[in-house]
Amino acid sequence: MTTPTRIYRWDLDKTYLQTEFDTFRQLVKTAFQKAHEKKAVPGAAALIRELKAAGNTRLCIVSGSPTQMRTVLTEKLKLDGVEFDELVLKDNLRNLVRGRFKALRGQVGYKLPVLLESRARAPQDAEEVLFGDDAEADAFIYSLYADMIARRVSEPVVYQVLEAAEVYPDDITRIIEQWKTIPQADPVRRIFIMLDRLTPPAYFSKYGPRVVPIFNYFQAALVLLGDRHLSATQVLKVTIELVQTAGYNLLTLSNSFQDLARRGLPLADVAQSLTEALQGPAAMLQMVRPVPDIIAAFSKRVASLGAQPPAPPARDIDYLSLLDDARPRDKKRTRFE
Amino acid sequence: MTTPTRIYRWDLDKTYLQTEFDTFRQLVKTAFQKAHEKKAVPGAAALIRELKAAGNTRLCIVSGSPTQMRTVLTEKLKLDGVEFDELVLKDNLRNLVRGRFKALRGQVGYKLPVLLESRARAPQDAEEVLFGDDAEADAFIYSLYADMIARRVSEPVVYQVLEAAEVYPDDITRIIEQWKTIPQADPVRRIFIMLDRLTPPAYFSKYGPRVVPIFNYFQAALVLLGDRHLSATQVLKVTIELVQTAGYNLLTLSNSFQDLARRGLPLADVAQSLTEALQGPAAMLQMVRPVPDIIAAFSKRVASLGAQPPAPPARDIDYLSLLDDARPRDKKRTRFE
Amino acid sequence: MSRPVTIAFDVMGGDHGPAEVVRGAAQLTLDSDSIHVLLVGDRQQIDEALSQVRHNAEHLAVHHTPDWVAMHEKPTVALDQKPNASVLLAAKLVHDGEADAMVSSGNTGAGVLSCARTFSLMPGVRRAALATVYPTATHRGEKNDPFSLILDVGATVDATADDLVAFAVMGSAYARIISKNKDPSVALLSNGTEAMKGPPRVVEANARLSTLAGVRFIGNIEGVDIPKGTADVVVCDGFVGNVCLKMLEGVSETVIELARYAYKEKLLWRAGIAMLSSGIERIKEVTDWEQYGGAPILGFDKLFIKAHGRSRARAITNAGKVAAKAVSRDLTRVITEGLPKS
Amino acid sequence: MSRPVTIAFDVMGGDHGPAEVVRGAAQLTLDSDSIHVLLVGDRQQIDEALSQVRHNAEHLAVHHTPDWVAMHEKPTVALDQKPNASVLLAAKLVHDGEADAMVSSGNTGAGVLSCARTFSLMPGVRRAALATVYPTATHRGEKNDPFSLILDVGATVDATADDLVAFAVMGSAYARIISKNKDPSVALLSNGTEAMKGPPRVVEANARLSTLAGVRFIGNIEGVDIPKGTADVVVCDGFVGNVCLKMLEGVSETVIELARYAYKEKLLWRAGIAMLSSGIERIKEVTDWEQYGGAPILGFDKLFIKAHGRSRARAITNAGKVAAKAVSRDLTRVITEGLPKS
Repeated sequence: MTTPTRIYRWDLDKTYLQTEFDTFRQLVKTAFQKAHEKKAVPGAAALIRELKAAGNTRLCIVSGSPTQMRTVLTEKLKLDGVEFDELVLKDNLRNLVRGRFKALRGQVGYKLPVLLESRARAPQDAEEVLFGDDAEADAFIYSLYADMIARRVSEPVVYQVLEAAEVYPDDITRIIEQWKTIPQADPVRRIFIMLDRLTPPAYFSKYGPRVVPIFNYFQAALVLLGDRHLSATQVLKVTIELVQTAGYNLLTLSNSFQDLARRGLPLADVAQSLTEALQGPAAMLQMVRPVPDIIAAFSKRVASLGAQPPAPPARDIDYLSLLDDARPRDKKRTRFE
Repeated sequence: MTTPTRIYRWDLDKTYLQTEFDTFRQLVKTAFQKAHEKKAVPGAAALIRELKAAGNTRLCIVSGSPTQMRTVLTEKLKLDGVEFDELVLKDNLRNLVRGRFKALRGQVGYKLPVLLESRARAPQDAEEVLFGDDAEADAFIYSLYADMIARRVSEPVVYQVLEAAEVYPDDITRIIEQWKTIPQADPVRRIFIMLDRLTPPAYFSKYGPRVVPIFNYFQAALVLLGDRHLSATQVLKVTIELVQTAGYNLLTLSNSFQDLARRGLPLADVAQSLTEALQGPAAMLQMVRPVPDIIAAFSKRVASLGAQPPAPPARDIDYLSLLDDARPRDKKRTRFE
Repeated sequence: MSRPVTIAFDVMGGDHGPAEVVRGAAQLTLDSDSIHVLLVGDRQQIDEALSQVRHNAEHLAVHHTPDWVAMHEKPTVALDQKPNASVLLAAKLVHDGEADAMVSSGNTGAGVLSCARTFSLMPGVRRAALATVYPTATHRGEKNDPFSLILDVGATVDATADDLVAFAVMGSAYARIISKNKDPSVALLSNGTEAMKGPPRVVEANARLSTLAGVRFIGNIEGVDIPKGTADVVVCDGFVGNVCLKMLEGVSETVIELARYAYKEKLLWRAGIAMLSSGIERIKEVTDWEQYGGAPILGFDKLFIKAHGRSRARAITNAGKVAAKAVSRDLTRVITEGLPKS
Repeated sequence: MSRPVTIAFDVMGGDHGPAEVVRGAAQLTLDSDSIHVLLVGDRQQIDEALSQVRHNAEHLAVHHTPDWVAMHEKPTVALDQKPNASVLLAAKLVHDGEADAMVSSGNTGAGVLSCARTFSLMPGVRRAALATVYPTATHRGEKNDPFSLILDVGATVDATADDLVAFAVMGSAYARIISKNKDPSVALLSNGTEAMKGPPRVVEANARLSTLAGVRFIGNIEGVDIPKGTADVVVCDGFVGNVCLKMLEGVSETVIELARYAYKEKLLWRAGIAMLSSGIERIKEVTDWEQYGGAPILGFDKLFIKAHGRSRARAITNAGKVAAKAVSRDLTRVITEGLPKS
């Protein structure tokens, strides 16, 4: 194969799993859930399966869940037909008891070294696509990780960021040393942020167009089709799972499609590929009924936007000023704020 | 002459004179007024002149004003063409300084003995007509006086009344003794109460039909015509004074006429006499213009009342229970009470 | 002293009985030397009421009649059956010159019908209008008056453009005389401020008023302008005006009701309301217009002031004063001169 | 889960700009799983507003148009000149089935005209009516709702008896569906409660409604009954209704103005008002109806909810909910079935 290795890094809670642990009650319930009681975010399993289907890929999962949960989580992933290559869990129970990372230190100090260690083991030309959510500092950490490997961020800045995040000094030293062992590369293609808390997508624009907030994995699939990580047929398979298991329909799908278009993601080729896939002979696609409507609906949604403005340009990220944004919010926001 | 002597007893302030002494300022002004500055109540002088014109009459004036004012009051009465037979003033200045009688004692204790003394001097068959006002206890004292002479009120009741009025014990003794020297008779024909304070006439109904509250001396003249103390021509002379000096007109006169009719005073004969007087040849009567209107107006006012209810019957007066009513009110009532 | 004016009061038929009307009229005889009152109604009840109240009998006369029209009675039927009904008799007495104007707090329809059967319409006026004042947020005229005048509020349910123009002239004259407002602004009530807004009669009236001398016409106003007091005189047909007027009353009642409800609710509120009492009094004074004067019926050669059925003595007194003022300042002549010459 | 309903929002033309409408519509995507919103207006302004606010993009779509009708524009002229005006486009999208109902807080005339040019009148309905809710002193229905419905408030200035009957049927159906009031009372607004009171059209409508099945007709009411809430549905022509509605707004403003004035006046009052604040909040809640939902245009085969020009996000959200409820409960069918069969 000429394609380089592709690494898909996934967070578990709220990114892959529908987890609620904002209250102590939810937390306890989550801790004692059996594998078959855990629910994946709609489309996540299908998307991972399709991504893995290309071969020469690695699925690396990093979770803040404690190592004690390895068995049940492994079982859940197996039930969903998801084969992973790495599953890193957190080494102590304290985090579970505390419910979620209360401090930025907890996130940066835990996730960043895990990511760097994993990268150190990866082929140098491996591309990466990262999946996180808006509940924690995923956009920040993933972007920092990507820019550290690409050496777009300087050592003093990384140092300051880690210090400001109250990472312990010897941990800082270890992280910086680890980083230096990793050869310079620019492997991170996309960072998807699942909008579990419905944070407005525009909130993430400061991380540049590499970060794509998504309302569902259909949107991720569309972007990955454009990025040529998936074929149109694979996108349709993800879509079918969403339609069949989560009540998605023409309206929600075309709205999701338009949402990406409004955010400047170039979808013309994507729509074209989908059209072709749908017009193909594959009987399976007949499951998305009524077949001709889906393309008509997407076209209409795009047409109704008028002329498409240019996609947002890439930009340098000012991590120091974003530190505050990255701090975990204390509570789930209420509906009427 | 076969007619018995007629005695007209008048109060001065507010009954004959337009006196204001509710404030200290008014009081001082009244004390220093010259004779020509004092103003008589409209029609009072004309009424007295006409009453006196019958001959065999006595005009007895009893006033709470101090003896020091005899000169100016005498001069004023002379200016008005009023010839009096008695003018009793109060023996000390204290009453002036105090403004008006503050206590019932001041009124009953002063006026009642004066009236009894005067009556003692009068011919036994003399009829009386009394004139007072609603500012003080005139209706009470005049009625008590009348009923004492008529022996319609018993000695114990008189005693209790005087005691309740806080008359000094030796004064009480003197009053009772004086009373006993007066032969029993029933000479008081009418007690007119000038409504200086616009007390509702019905307020005086407890004193029986002998007491006639009046809004003006035209009303007194009408009643005295009915009582045969005045002729219709004399009533017209009083009326002319009211029209010429005080702005009375057809409306106010006919309203006054109707007011009496509403109170049950029998005016049919009075109206008939007036009609005849007006139709007579006396050119003087032409001054009441337009002549025919006055009778038409009076008739209309009476006609507009529908059937006339019977006149109120004479009644016994319960002096003890009326004592409170007779106490002088402290202030002139305000308009919007 | 102004020339004496006699006001006939229909003593019967108000919500609070004859005594309240008598009290109000009696007060009038104390307040003014130039106003006479003629009380039309049951003599016994009138005398009973007068026995309780100071009055000047020289300025007061009674015209007895035992008949009267109750609030619930149908005016045409009642007046046909009772030719001596107090309200009709009052109108006849005015017609006969026994009084110069009349006041009634009884059945409005019976009042208007009594006028219609007894008085003549002014030359140039085809339909009469019932006008009334109501308090607004704006103050106007010499007396810094918070009241606007609105007419018609019920006499002419289906007014034509001609009628609306006549109403404008009458309302303007009345405001000038009663509110001492030298140049009152006059507006047509419509569903939009543009001249072309509204049903044809309103559009036509707008066009005609725009060119009529003697009336300061400021165009159309909307419902929102009524409580604001945008215009001194608001002109509309009797159907719309009646609905508006009664709604204003209803809103006032509702606000007071809500305040009372709040009062009961909580101790803290009670303390607050006690502190606010003088302020609430002031608001109430402006809001609770039922106690102010009455509503003139305009368009006849004689004036009729319709006081509210719920009028207390003070309102009756004021209605009498307004009637007297209109008579002594020759309202009828002023209106006649202001009407468009055809 | 109810069947999904899409509501088209005319994002432009409200007093507070597109952002307020977008915020209200965005909230709707969070509040309900079965409501979709279609935002019609300037894409850039919509996206700018969406960037500030949580929303569920799966339930939201944008239809871009730079054209819109301002409040001051004359509807006919504006719609002729701007075939892509947001309000007209919203109506077209509803007509084309892209959405099930529409909401606009812009120029009312343009909204009604857009419906008239795009939708069809229901069979049996000759003229459309604009209805609106307003708070009353009475509570009604399952939700203990303090609101009454009044129609027409401006769509049909010269309604006939037939129109008034149709309005009664439409208002009754709407109250039944939106207020969960199983058997709403319906009244005709007139200048007296008697059946014979009012102009001929009202008298005739009264007679016809008295015998119409399916509508609980309680006869005529007067203006005073509007704030009292005597009837759940008040029927009148658009001229009278518009004047009444705007007057209610004006009264509300005036009361608040007076309260503010009182507040400034005196320290003691200020203390009192502070204590009363929770009570005043409650009164304001009932009085300040501008923030509640919107006014439906009834009579067309598609529903249009006209939100007040001054609507804030919450009012827009509520207008959307009302529209969705009317659609999902099949208001149009209920009305059609209730109309008198001719």
